[in-house]
Parts: sequence; C-alpha cells; structure tokens
Amino acid sequence: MSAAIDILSMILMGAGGVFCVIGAFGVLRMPGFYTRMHAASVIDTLGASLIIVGLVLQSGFTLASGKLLILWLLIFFCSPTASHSLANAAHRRGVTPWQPDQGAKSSSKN
Amino acid sequence: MATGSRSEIILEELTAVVLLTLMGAAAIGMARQRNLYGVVLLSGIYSFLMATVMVVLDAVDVAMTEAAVGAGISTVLLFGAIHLTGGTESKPIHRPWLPLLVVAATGAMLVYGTLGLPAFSDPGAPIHQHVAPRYLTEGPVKTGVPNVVTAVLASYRGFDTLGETFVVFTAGIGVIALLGRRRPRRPIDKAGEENKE
Amino acid sequence: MHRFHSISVVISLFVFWLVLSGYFTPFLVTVGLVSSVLVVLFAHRMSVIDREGHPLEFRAGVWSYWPWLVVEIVKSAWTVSKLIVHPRLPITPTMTRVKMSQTSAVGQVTYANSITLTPGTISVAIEGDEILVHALTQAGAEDLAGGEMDRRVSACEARA
Amino acid sequence: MMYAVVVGALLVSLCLLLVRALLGPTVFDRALAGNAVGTMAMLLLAIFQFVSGRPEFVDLALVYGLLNIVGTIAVQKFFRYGDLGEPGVADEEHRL
Repeated sequence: MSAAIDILSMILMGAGGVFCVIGAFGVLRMPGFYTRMHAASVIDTLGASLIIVGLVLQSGFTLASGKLLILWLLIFFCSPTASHSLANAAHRRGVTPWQPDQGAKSSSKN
Repeated sequence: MATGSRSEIILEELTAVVLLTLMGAAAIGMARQRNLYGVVLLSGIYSFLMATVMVVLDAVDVAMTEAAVGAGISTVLLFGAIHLTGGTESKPIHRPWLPLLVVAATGAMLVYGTLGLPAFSDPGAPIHQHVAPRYLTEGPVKTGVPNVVTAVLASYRGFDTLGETFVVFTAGIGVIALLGRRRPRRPIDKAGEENKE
Repeated sequence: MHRFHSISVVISLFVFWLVLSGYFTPFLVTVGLVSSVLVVLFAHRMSVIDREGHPLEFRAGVWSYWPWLVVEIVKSAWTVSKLIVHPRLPITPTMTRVKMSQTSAVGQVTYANSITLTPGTISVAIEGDEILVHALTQAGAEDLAGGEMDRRVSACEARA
Repeated sequence: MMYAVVVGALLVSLCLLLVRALLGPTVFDRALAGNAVGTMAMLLLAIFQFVSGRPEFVDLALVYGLLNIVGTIAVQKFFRYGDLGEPGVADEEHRL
C-alpha cells in the first residue's frame, strides 16, 4: 500500500471521528427531541461513511472492502428508516417540537 | 491480542477500561431509573458496550451472542413483558441493604476466584493444552471445514449439536403452541397502508 | 416477470453469501447456492417475499440520483455540524408540510428516506401526498420546499 | 497507531451519548441515544478488526447493524401500537 493512500485514509477516518464527536456533542447539547435527531443523523451519515471509506482504503481491493460496502449500504438504507420510525412514534405520542421562545422552560427541564 | 505490538496492546487495554467504566455508569443509571422503559433501553446500551468489550478482548463469537441476545432479543422480549404489566417500578418497601450485601459478597468471591486463574491470554494455560491444539491443527485437514468453530460444532460434536438443535426446536414449537393464537388474517397491503400514515 | 424477480433475489442472496463467506472451493460454493435457492423457496411458501423487499423498479435512474444525494448529504451535514458547534446555537426548528409528486410506494419511500438521510431535515409522518417534515432551520425547510429533491426522485422513478 | 485517534474519538462520543441516555428526559431521547450507541459499537467493531489484523471479520458489524435496527423498530412498534400508560414527556418530568 502506498503512503499516499495511507495518509488519505488516515485523514478520512480522522474527519469521520471528528464528525462523530460533533454529532454526539449535538445530541447532548440540542434542546428538544427532534433537534437531537438532526445531530444523530450527522453521526449516522457523514461520521460513519467517512470512517468506512477510510477503512475501505486501508483494506484495498479485498473481500473486506466488499463487506464494508455492504455495511455502508445497510447504514444508508436502514438508519433513515429507524430515524423515521422513532420520529413518527414520538409524533404519535404527542412529543411537541421545541421552539426558541420556550427555551428557558425547556432548558430547566433538562 | 498477544501477538500485537506494544502500542496496540495499550490501545486495547485503554479501550477496555473506558468501555467498562461506561458500563458501570450505565448500570448505576439502570439501578436509579424507575421508568422501566428507560431501564430496558439502558440495558440495550449496556449490552452493546459489553459486546464491544468482548470484541476488544478478541472473543468475537461471544460478542456476537451478546449483541444478538442482550441487545436484540431481550430488548424486544422485555418490551413485550412491560407492555403486559406496567411501565413504572413501584417504590421498594424496605431499604435494599441485604440484597446489596449478598451481591457484594458474591462479587468479592468471584473476584477472589479469578486470582487463581492463569493470566489473561496465557498460551501455557491448561485449557490451551488439552484438546484445543488438536482441533486447531487437525480440524481443517480432517473435516474439510475451514472454520474451526463450525468444524467442532458440526463435525467433532455433530450428535451433540443435533440434540441441542432438537431441544431448541422443541422449545420453540412449545412456545408457539402455548402462546400463538390464530387470528383472522388481515390483508397485508391494508396493514401496510396503515403503517404509512 | 414473477420468475424473473425470484431469480434476481436468488442471485443477490448468492452474491451476498459469497462476499460474506470468502471461500471458493467447489463444495462450499455449491452449498451456498443451494442454501440461497432454498431460502427463496421457503420464503415463497411463507409468502413473505414481495416486490417491496427487493424492488427492481429503480435500475437506471438510481445511478444518477445517488451521487447527487451523497453530495447533498455532505453539504447539509457540514451545515448542521457548524450549527452544533456554534456558541449561540442559532437554530430555528420548524415543522412543515412538503408535497410529494411520486406515485409508487417505492418512490415515496425513497423521497421520505432521502429527506431523513439528509441531516437537518427529518420526515416525521406521511399524510396522503404530503410529508410532515421537521427541519432544524428555517432555511433548510425553504430549501426542501424548493422541490429539487422531489423532482429528482420523480425523474428517476419515471425513467425506470 | 493511526487507529488510536479514531478509537479515541469514538470513545469520547460514546461517553457523550451515554450522558444523554442517562439524562433522558423522554424515552425517545434514550432510544435515540441507544441507536447511536449501536452505530458507535458497529464502527468500533469494524476498526478493531483492522487493529488486530483480521479485516475478514467485519461481517460481525453487519449483525450489529441489523440488531440495532431490530431494537429501534421494536421500540417504535411498542410505543405506537401499545397502550403503554404514557411513557412520554409528562411521565418522565420528575425523574433524574
């Protein structure tokens, strides 16, 4: 494996890790349930994808990269389904979206 | 892994320590939580952390079982159980000092027991000297199955596995016979239509 | 058409099996092929196999839609990340209704899933031919109301 | 060595997500955090297979992903169709 690919995959995986931390930080920081879901979708899409692409570059043209691609497809097809079902369930249960003007009340609840 | 380089071992040990700390935090959260739905979700998280610890310790098959049973099936089953009972745990009548004492004593005994075990991943431990080398060296050649676990389960202990499968199958049939009630079957696309709303 | 669909399910299962197993001895490959055929046969007997689980409708259109979607995801993920680390957290969450012009179930699912997959917008519920969308910012909601994603999904639905 | 950074980042995000799961306040927040923890576990597993030099075992991560979906869908099903005695916001406000 050439050094350039090594460095590129390192950069990609590092960026993926950074986006995962940002997403998790957002899940912690955001007020209200629906806004937290937006932060979690950063983890599911960009964070996971960058790390997987970095690992694919590491493994080169092998069976492992095929498996990683299937993993990526799984994330891309299933994570929106899971997010949508969670949001839908919350909507059905009457979880109201957070609004900026009720910020003081909401933050005291957390 | 014993063959890994020094930095890899440090990375693995550090990860295991962090994950175990998180598991402890999750367990305390579960004990303090009175809403049972929250408890089940936290126990799912606990199982995922546990499975990751198993992966770090190189026990991938145990990790898979933990993820499937702990995070997959038992979450679903516990939700079903709570659905039939109630969502909130009632306040305990008396202080939990006696159970705590029992648990602490059992835990101390188990920790004491581990002191007598051979060191972690010691290749000279008795368990690695008995039949394992034969399975590892001769298994693929004799049985023609590339996976050692499959070779042991399906070839060396084939009858044993057949009996086990039979028991599990019978148990499944029994559960279905006891619980499965025949409902009038709704047309599938109607239910799907309802799902989308 | 029915038979063609079954055969394509068998082929996809077998390819999946090959990628997962990684052994190419004749005996094991035969076992894999037989097991994928058996799975499809049993699935037919249990009538759990349908068009929805293995949609063949999207063949040509998908290849032009996916790269666009990936670029869109990267852009909006970057926007959402900037919002998250912004010290004042300048979010203006809104619930909006978005019209969708797709007719088939697969097209509608693709559109709703694309909305959810793009960080910053989540499809909360589908009501008739409208999707209830929760957007993190007003701008994101307006972007979606512009309807470019809707047009693209419909286009690749039409081409199939 | 280069994996250490990514593993560290994933561990930090695991900590943050666990805090959210412990804080709640609604069941849905916990379910969301649980789903994200599952994704993290999947990524950690994939990376650790590379750390220990056996990238063929990545398919275990697929099992994790599928289980994660099953768990989340189960949560959704019970909250939508079951009569669950208000596990929503009101019930949780006085907890933690």
